[in-house]
Amino acid sequence: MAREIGEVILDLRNISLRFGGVKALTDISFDVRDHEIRAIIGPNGAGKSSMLNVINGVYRPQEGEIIFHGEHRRDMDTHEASAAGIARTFQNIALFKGMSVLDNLMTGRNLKIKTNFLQQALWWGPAQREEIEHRKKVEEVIDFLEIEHIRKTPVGRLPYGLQKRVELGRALAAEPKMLLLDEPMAGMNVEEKQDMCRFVLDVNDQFGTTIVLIEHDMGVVMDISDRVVVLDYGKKIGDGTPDEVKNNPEVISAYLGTQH
Amino acid sequence: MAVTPSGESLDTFPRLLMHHARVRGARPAMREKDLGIWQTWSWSQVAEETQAFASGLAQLGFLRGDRLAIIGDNRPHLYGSMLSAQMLGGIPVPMYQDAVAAEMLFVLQDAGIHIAFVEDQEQVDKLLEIKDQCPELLHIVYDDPRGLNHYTQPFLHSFDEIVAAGRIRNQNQPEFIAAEIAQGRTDDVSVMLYTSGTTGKPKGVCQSHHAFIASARGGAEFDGLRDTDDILSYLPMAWVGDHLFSIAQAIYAGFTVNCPESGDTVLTDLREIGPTYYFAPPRVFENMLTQVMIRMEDAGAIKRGMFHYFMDVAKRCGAEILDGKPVSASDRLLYALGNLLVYGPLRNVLGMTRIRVAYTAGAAIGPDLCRFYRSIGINLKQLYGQTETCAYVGLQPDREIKFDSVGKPAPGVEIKIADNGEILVKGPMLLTEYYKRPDATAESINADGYFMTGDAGFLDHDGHLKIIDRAKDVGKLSGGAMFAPNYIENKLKFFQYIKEAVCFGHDRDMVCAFINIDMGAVGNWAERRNIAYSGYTDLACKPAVLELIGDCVAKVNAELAAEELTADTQIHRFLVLHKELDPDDDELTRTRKVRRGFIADKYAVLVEALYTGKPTQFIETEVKFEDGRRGKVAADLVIRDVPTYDAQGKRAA
Amino acid sequence: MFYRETGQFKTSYAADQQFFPIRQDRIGIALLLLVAFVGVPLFATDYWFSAILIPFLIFSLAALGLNILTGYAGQLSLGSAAFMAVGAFGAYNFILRVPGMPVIPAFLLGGLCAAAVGILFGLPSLRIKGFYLAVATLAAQFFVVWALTKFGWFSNYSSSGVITAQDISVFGYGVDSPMEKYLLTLVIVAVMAVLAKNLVRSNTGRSWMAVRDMDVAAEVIGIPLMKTKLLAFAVSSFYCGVAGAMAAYCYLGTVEPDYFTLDLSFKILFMIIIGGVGSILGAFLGSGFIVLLPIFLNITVHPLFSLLGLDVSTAVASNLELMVFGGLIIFFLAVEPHGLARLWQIAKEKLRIWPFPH
Amino acid sequence: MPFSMNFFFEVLIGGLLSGVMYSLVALGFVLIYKASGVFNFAQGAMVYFAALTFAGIVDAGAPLWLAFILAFLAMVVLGVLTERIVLRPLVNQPQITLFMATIGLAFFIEGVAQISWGASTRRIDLGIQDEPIAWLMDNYNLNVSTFDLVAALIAGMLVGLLALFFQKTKVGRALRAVADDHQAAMSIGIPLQHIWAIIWTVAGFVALVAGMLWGARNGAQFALTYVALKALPVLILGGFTSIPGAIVGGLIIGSTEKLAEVFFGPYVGGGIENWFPYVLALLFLLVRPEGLFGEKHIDRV
Repeated sequence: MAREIGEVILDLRNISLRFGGVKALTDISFDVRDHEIRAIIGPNGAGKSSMLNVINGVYRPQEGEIIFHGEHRRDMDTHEASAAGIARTFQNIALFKGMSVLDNLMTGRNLKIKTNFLQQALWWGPAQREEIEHRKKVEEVIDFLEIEHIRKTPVGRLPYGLQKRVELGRALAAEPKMLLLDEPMAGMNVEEKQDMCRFVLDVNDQFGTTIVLIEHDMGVVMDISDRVVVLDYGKKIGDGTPDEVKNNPEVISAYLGTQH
Repeated sequence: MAVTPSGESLDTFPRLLMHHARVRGARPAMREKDLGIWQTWSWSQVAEETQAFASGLAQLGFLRGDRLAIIGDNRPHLYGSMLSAQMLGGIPVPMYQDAVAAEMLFVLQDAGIHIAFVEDQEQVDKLLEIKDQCPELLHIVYDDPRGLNHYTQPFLHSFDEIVAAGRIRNQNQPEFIAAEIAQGRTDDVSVMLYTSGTTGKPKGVCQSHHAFIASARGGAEFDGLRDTDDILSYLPMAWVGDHLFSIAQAIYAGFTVNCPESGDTVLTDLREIGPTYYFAPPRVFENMLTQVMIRMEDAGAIKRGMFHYFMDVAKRCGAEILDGKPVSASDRLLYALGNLLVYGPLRNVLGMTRIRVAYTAGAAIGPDLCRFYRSIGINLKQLYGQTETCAYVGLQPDREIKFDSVGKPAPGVEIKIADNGEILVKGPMLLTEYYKRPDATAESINADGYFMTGDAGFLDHDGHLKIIDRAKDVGKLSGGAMFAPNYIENKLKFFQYIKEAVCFGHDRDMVCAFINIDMGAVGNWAERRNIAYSGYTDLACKPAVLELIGDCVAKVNAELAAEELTADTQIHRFLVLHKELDPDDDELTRTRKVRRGFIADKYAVLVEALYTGKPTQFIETEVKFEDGRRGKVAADLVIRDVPTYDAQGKRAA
Repeated sequence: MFYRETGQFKTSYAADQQFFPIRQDRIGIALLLLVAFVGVPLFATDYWFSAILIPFLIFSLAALGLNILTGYAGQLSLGSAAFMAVGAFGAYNFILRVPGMPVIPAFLLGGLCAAAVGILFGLPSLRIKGFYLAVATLAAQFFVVWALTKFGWFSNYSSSGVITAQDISVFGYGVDSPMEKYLLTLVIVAVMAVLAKNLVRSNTGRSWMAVRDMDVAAEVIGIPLMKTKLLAFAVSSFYCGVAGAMAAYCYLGTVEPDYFTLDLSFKILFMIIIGGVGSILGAFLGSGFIVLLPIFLNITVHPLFSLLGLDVSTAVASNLELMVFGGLIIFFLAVEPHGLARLWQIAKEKLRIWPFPH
Repeated sequence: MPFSMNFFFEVLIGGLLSGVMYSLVALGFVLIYKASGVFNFAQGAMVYFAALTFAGIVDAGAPLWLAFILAFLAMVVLGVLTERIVLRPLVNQPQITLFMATIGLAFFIEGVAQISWGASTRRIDLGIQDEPIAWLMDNYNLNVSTFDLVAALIAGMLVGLLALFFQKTKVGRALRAVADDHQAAMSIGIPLQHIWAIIWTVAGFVALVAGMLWGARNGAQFALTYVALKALPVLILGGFTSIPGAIVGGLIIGSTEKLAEVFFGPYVGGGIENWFPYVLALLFLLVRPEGLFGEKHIDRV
């Protein structure tokens, strides 16, 4: 049973983003289809992270239009994005350092919590039932990512590779429809990378999650992604299947650093 | 034989199970650490689920007398499936889960497996790899569906699917399973366990319900096992010991079987569950002691001093107190204090607080090791048996512990020593036959109905059985002295720094040895001395390490010298091997016994060097890595001479 | 050493998530409660109740409130005393002006008034962080005390601005003696500590900590920053408010707005720094420490100085106290930023793996 | 009260002049904040300590110049000790932790000051008349004190001196480098610890001047520590890292609080200058969190 890539669910049109006078993104258009793995690549400072930040509303572009599930909008809002099932990880791990792995993952489910703080203060009753129900879901994520042994460890004490995995776990705990991964394999050794690749593919495969990822390791990108968009200095210079992108002269020159 | 009020005798495992479901249906039968908590199955749940799975299996075409292959880690569903197979009059065939596909092939073919129940994707993949060579294998059922949802083979089924089908069938035919159970006879084969076989192809040992129930009853009554007991099941299900403890005794006595979360978490899970009944091979106890000593090395001076002081107290009187022997009041007081400060907490961190009975078997355990555990209040005992005897021949009775014996003959077991020293046994626990191997069956049971264990030993004047070695391994030095390599190897392995040892000497003029250092203990030792090393091979070649091991060997020599029988078999020369002996390289059996003959052939050049007096020898060996890749390990090994002693303990050479 | 956890396994999430998952802790806390509810009333003197136990409990509650805001939600506040003042004057006016107002609801209403003020001054937290926020809470500190002083209505036009707590009774029983006041305080503090613990172990607490640890990430996973921060301000101020009301009714008897100075706010801040930021236990440890320290200094410094032939004036003693407080704060921040609670936690970890060192 | 332009100006000028004093205290904050990222809550305690020390030495019979030098030496010792005992163990801690540490430091210094010199108010006489300037009084009917004007001039000179120090001296340039980038500063070969010690000493000097002036005006008393609290809104207005910001902020706070007190206070019972600056700062924060002269900070994720 092969994975079926569906319709376009996210369409970014002519996005431009500036910080003061600095142009981070210039007139970028690209789309994401349901269930696909979409990679964003490009040299450092190409605007890849900014792109993700535009998708989930951390940054608001000055120009352009975002069409999400057929709905036209000027920009996204972080809260709307998370409510619409967009979860993400960050380039520099953004875990909650003072909390355990379990609690970090539980925060991923905050949008699904129905009890209010008064019920939670009383605990026994609805809040406890809800807590247990979400704990079960989170335990499944823990099982999926094979991090049982660190369940109750404060994340600050974990090595880098495991922190990355926990951060993915926090995103997965939200049962996202779309997952934005900002360099999920950066700084990992070969074995950790293999594990992470397997998890990304499994997430995509088992839960049908659409994945947009930024990655530097070309081998990984070419192996796992369905389509690749290439950015350079905030501009889009290539878009297509891994093979198409690999043979795109502009992409080659950007990567080899030759003059335009 | 126990009989239910309705007059039904409890002479098969399915009948025992149904009995527990009736009598203690709500009590926990099995637990498994999964998703962060100990998921629990009560006896009635287990009965219901195993019946459903049995019906599902029947639906797949599983017939009376069929063999069900079971491959995976210790999981409740896998244990349950044994009972499901037995309900239908079938025979579960648990297999070693860490075997590679090619190794599984033989058993699958030999046992004529139609249906295999496996744990997960990893095992499914292995079976798919060899399925073409097993035309009889018709169905594969898996427990954990993870990663398998794209497998489209029609012969693959999930556990849930089979159970669901079975439930429907049980609703439609409520009497089906009961009728099947009623058809079972106590002499039916209840399980087939393949002996790992130190030589030749594995043989399927057929054991009847009667044999295992008799063994279980004997053991349970001997140690007073109750339904409130807990056991942690983490040893391979294909091993007879696990079958005796986790299936036969558990189903007989009705206690709870606890399955760890994974192989990596056994120690954590041990601490959590705190079993009351525990089994581990000697190497586990050895590793645990090594860890204790290593961890205490890092403690502050005061705490370390306190620890050693009270360990000395324990050494002096701990085992005696456990055995109820007379001990002076002051020692009792000190021991009580030590119990508060050291032994109690130590048992706690080891997860052994609740242990009433702990057993070890599979290899000889060093007397000091045994004494250590007993002295801190853990009732560690030895037992002796083989796959062919349901792991049930000799048991150490409480309060009658001799560290160098494997106990007295178990209830119902008759022991005789043959003229050549071989131990012969007779009793209800004997195997029915070797599967499809009448020749081997005939060879192993003599005309009087005794099973020939292949071990050499003797009964002492108190009736305790003492094992010397494998009967065929007991050799002679060319000078005529008896040479029991295992005996010497075990002495060597008692040192925390030595993980494995292989001794040579049969038909030669002296004893020489290969040593494997213990990476954890020696590594730690090296680090504390600022000796840098890059890996096992590097560490093994360090002169300081050789010095360290040399001291250990010399101490063994001193011990050997003290006994008349062994004084001539002191170790003259040894070397530290450049790689760890590994079951994957066929150097050890799956139960981690050394294959001495194989090793002697493989490293003939090293043996040669030992006996020709060469100071060093170059060696290169191919190894298999965990991921299946192959590589080479090479080193220039230094061979060292060791001082030997005369009977007075004076240095002889 | 005394933690023997072997065999304490959990077969349900409810058991895994309970207050004290370790049996020895449950026994310990049960003993502690037994001592607090039965042992202490049997043996303590009035001096112990009025000078040590009641203020200890009340400051614990205030510290708990501040710890919710600062320790859990990461919002620094220098205005705890102001919220206590609102609670005290709020409860006073409810009892004064609503005929038949029972005392516990009055405390709670006082707390709610404080919560409302807390939300108001917490509003800037949506745009500013760290010590910028300290300014907002300083504003609350000065404004509230000023308003309570300047507007006579709050103190029922008492000429000196001092209010005298009315006699109180709970379910018809008069609460007059120090022991009765102690028991009332103990019940309220115990219940509120339980509620606080429940909050911090559920989604509310996790959201607070998420905002504290990394607000951008918290926002991205859907935690509403505004609601979360304001809730922290509200709950925190509520706790401080109830503590203030109890300070007026169970501890001081008569209060004026100037009791709730910036110094009191600092004192509460010190409690959580010394006791442990982000820990319920820390609030109690810190409060105990700060309540007992002056007493300890008093009984140690005087003999020490008279031994040296020096006479210690009260002024010197109080300055010594200032220095010790200041020094301890720096010491704890440098050496153990998580305070006594962390020291206890470390000790407990050690005991759990005894005799092993790690 | 009838609104009189003249009175308004009088209040304004009075406010501006006391604003200069706020600026002076705020300056100490800015120096330390720029160099070490520490928000030094103890600045007020330092002012108090400096004033009390100066007054104490003068009272003991020393001439003003000697008292000034001795008090300055005391501030140097205080600065160096602070660097050693407080800052160094706390290096790399979050700002908020450092902030709380300086609260502890403030308590400690206050305790030391009062144990050393007693808690009673000491008068400081710098020999400057606190009388209205006759010329302004005569020609414009404005009541402006000579003392305030002189104090303002001294404060202005101090700011000028600091500017020179930062621009022209090697140490000053190093200090600016530290403010911009700790790594860069270390690479030019100046130990960070030395720089911190110097900065704390400079801040101590500023505190001494402020303490002398405030003390001469109102006496060296505990209330001086609260002056430091006023510096907080000043900094919020001016921006935490800007010396001109501290000046302008001080002037704004000084003048508006006086104006508010005089023209608005009576309607609500007076005493509003206690909280008015904070509320003003708070409102300002909501509009422009980075302050008038501060740098806008963008969170990068």
